[in-house]
Amino acid sequence: MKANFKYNLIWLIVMIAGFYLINTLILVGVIDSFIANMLVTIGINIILATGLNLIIGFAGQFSLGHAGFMAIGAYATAIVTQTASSPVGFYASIFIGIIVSIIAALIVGIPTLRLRGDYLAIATMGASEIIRIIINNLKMTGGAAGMFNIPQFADWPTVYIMVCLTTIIIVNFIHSRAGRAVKSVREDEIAAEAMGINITKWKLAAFVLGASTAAVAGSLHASYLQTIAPNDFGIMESISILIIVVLGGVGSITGTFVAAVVLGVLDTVLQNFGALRMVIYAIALVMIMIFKPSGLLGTWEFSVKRLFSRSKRKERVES
Amino acid sequence: MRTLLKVDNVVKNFSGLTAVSNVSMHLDTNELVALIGPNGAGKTTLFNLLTGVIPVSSGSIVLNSDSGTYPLNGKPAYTIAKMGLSRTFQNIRLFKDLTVMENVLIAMTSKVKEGFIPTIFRFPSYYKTEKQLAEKAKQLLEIFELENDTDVLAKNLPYGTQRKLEIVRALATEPQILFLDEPAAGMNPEETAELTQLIIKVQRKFHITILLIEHDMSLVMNLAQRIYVLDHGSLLAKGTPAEIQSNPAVIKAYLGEEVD
Amino acid sequence: MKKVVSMAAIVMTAGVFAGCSTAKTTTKGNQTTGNTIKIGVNMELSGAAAGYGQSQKQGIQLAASEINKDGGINVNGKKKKIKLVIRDNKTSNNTSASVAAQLTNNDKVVAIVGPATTNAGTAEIPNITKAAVPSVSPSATDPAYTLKKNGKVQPYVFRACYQNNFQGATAAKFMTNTLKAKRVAVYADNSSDYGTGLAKAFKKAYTGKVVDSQFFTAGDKDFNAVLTSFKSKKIDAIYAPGYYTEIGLIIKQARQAGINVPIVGSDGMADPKLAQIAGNNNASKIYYTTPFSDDVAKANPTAVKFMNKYKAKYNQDAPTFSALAYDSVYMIKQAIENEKSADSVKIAKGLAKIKNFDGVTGNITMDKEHNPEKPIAIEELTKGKVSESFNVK
Amino acid sequence: MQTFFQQIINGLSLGSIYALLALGYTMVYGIIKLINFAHGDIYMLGAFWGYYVINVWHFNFISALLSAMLVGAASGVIIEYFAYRPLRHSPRITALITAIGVSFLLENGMSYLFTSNTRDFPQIIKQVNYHLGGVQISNIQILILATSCILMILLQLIIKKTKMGRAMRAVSVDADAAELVGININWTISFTFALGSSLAGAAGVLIGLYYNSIDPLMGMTPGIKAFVAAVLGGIGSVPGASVGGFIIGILETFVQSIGLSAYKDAVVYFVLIVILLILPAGIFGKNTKEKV
Repeated sequence: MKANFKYNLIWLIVMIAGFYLINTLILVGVIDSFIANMLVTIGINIILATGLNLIIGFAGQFSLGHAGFMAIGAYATAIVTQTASSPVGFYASIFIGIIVSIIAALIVGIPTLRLRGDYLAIATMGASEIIRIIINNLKMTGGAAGMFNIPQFADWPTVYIMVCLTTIIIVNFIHSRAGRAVKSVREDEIAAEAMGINITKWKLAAFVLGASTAAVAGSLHASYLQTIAPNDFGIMESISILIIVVLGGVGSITGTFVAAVVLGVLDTVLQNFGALRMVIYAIALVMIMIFKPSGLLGTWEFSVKRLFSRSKRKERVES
Repeated sequence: MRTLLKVDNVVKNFSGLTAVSNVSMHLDTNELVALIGPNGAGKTTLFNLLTGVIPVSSGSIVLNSDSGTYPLNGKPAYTIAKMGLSRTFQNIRLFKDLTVMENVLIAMTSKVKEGFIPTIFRFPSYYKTEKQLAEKAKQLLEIFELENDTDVLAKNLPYGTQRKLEIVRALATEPQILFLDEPAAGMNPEETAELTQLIIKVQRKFHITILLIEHDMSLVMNLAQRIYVLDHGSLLAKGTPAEIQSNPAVIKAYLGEEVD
Repeated sequence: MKKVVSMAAIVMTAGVFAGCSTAKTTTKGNQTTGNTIKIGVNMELSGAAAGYGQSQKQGIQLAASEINKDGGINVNGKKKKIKLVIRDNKTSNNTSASVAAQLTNNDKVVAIVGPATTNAGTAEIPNITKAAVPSVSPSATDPAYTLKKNGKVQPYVFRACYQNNFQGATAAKFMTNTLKAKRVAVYADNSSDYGTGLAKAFKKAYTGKVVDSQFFTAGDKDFNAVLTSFKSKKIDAIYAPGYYTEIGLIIKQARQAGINVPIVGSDGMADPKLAQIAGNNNASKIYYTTPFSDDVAKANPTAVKFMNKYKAKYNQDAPTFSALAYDSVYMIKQAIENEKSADSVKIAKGLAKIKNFDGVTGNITMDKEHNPEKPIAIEELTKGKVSESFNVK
Repeated sequence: MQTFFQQIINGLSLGSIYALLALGYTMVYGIIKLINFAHGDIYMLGAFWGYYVINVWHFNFISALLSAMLVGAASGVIIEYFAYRPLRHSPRITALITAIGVSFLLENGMSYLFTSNTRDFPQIIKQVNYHLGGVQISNIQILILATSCILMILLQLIIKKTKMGRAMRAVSVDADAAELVGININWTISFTFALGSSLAGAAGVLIGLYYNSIDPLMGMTPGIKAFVAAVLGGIGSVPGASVGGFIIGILETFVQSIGLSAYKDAVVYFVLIVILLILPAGIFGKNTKEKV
């Protein structure tokens, strides 16, 4: 008990120190609004990618529909804060986004999670496109023009806290009875069932949890950027989240953090290369995959506990 | 002694092919029963039917546990597992990329209730249940002398140890009936002898019923109180080891050809 | 125990950002120092809208090199050259916001040209407003683009193109008055605000009967199914707002399917490539609203000059997108010269006051909502060539 | 009624285009279980190759088509050699990301070199429309339909009757075992890529000719649609890819003809999901049950 308290305290201190570090850097002017913009993008991508990593890396279900759930969160926030333009309205909208995305994840997940591998990927991609097309044709969502002039309630501190919160939730989920059940489904469905694991239930649990964090990311995206359009949530967005997961290492939350930061910085640096930016990005992507086929970190996780003791039980992950 | 599991006229057809036809059998409490038969006789299929991996085509399977009588046919595998029927697999199916400890803990998943919120926010109750689970798992592993390998990945264990771990994992679900599918496959005579002792020990310690499929006749004859013989999907004979050994039909169909 | 800890974490962090938190610096905009005026370009150079972004970039570069050849922009008696900072926003809203931040904070530009699409444009607004740097979009057409939520004008947001309502209404009037079309089918691009916005504006203003209203998506190549269903509906004309890439194919497939009614579109069609894609033989009875008609051009020496120079430099006819982007740069120049200052806040003021500006796309006066008021014309294509221009009042 | 038959023709000709592209996906997937995201971009390369050789070297239709097939085959083999072969024993998801990277590279590289402008494809075959009882079909539509069918039959023959086809089937079932019986795996996989990619090259020229408009991003949308078609038909199966292509083509046409054009992709995806739920491995796919 005492040891657990120590580790949790260390993580808390790390998180708060990180917050003050960024705040100080902003105050002294090292981080300008351009870099702050980059940090927020990285933060939102971390929320998206950890959720997807839970689904792909830990539950072993190849989902390509993450952008659809992000869209639900984003539109929930845009629509709600249009009338309730206050911080309370904003947090309520996050909550509404989570609820709607959970419902959507159940509707999509219950039938499709029976499918395997690439068939599941295509089915979830299709489901996410259906969500996008519906949004594109609704009046309430502004159609193809999307919504703009969304009031800004999500600044970098909000995003920072949300990154910490969603990571705590996902990592604690993974390192618990639930996480073990989910991993057993990934390893061997038949053996898991024979051990009393309801595989449909646990697949859904991971899928729904991943979807709801995606909705949170969507809410932050909408409120920070103040403008959204259906085209932000297409197949390419799902793919770019997938790229972060695979690049960091499928099944490593630490890797997801590293990959989100690496790609975020790379993308920002490439802004200086004009029309060549996407060409260089593509080459970098192929090169990293060829030389690091299991991702930057494989399945390795950073663990404070391991730093302190030789016991290899994994604890929570870097935030 | 009472009947724990009653199997009546179970049939399984695979697109026109009858893999198991009209098999009836029963397992009593605290009994150790063997299921033998030549390759392709339908032994593993029968196991799969009993544990719900595949559904029966017709027939009934009924569990008479302390708390009541439950029909098992048509139930999904995880429900049957929760009711107390656990198994090992012929072609070892451990969670290969997880540790020994995790393998055992997973089998205990359905035995604890832990809410989402206490888990996510690490309430003290979470640490308490986790600790209890870990202690229980450790006790089980000790019986099989695996307590020092808790952090080893299952795939890195030697073959014989993997078979042992599968039995530990099955026991962790707290079964009333344990199905062992060729537990001694690929083991040398010493390992087989050791395993025989272990199985006896387990049955005594946990007071459970065991049904095992085995080709190793020395193990079967030493262990089993009763034997069912399966051939071409139907029951050929049943009885005590002595009766089976002297049954002419069995000798003709099976022992005569297969004995080393 | 952890509950206590995490609660403490939330309370503490919440306290932090309720208290001092981030220092919000209120900038007074970017100043021009030295001998160059930095103008940023936030443009769709890759991704879905790259084709249009590319055309606009060419227009911007032509304008800048032309101005620099003449010695630069006259800032209160001193000539200063333009330095373009061109950045690609990948046709992504997220990246557009990031590019805007980089242009305003790091590159210290005093004005921005771009983006090409409304979505990327609105994504840019928070950052340029914070930095007080004006932006002129050559082709963001949504009516609300330049407006805040409360209907007031965005101080730093301008455009060089028509807004949708104006163009859609013009097309509707033309349909009724000139073409005498009583039954019309609408076939609009619904992958951006451009097509849907124009379709909406058209339907609102059109007095005849809209028989059918269908949509396509950018990147589609096969329109036969919808066109076949139009064929049996006795229509007098088709209104097809969208870009030349798809409308060209719609014209081709409509004519091949034997639909010979007039097809009316918008300035997204005003590109020489339209007739190439449709095939010259198919491109007859094609009409589109445009600021940049041959008629206007003949009476407008600026336009003639632009078209010749463009052809000389890029070896192709100038598309409308290039013309609008070219005008955007010159509007910024005009604003600087009028205000006698190249500071970003002053440029914004200057842009708002632009009056009778002699642009390639017509004589422009900025209205209160930062939309350019300029004449609109409708051009007719016959056999792929402009055969007539109509003035619509 | 005329409208109905005309819509069937529309659906068939659109479907034949998807089918043509889906064949390449399905072949590559069948042998190395890789979703070759770059397939749609090889189709784009084929179209650009056709554009240049016809405009600059004045190739006729047949030589443009054949040379585009060669270019497609060569680029397929090169991509496989540099980008996929090093990853043959890596997790499949890694190879998928590499394929996406290659696709980005081709799209953006071509945009960088040749600008992202839309170009008009030279019309070397004059389009002629035939009218049959009020239903209209053009010679190019017939050409594409016929080519898809011929190529499909040809592929089936290659796979079922030739020695190379036998090797391909062997590798797709069990690569290690195939190697043991003396099949050169590298060569077989290269051949599969060459075959699949040459189809994409041919499709580039045919579709360029049909629609008369090409650009560096032209492979993206049809690429995804064709892949969906391949999955629908049961990925790995040659007849499945064709049937999937035609189903999607006819479905899209049908949805648009009843006035739901705004939802046409949504309906396609919905039908896909429903079919997968009934037939989890697509229409012609084998649903392999795991042995316990």
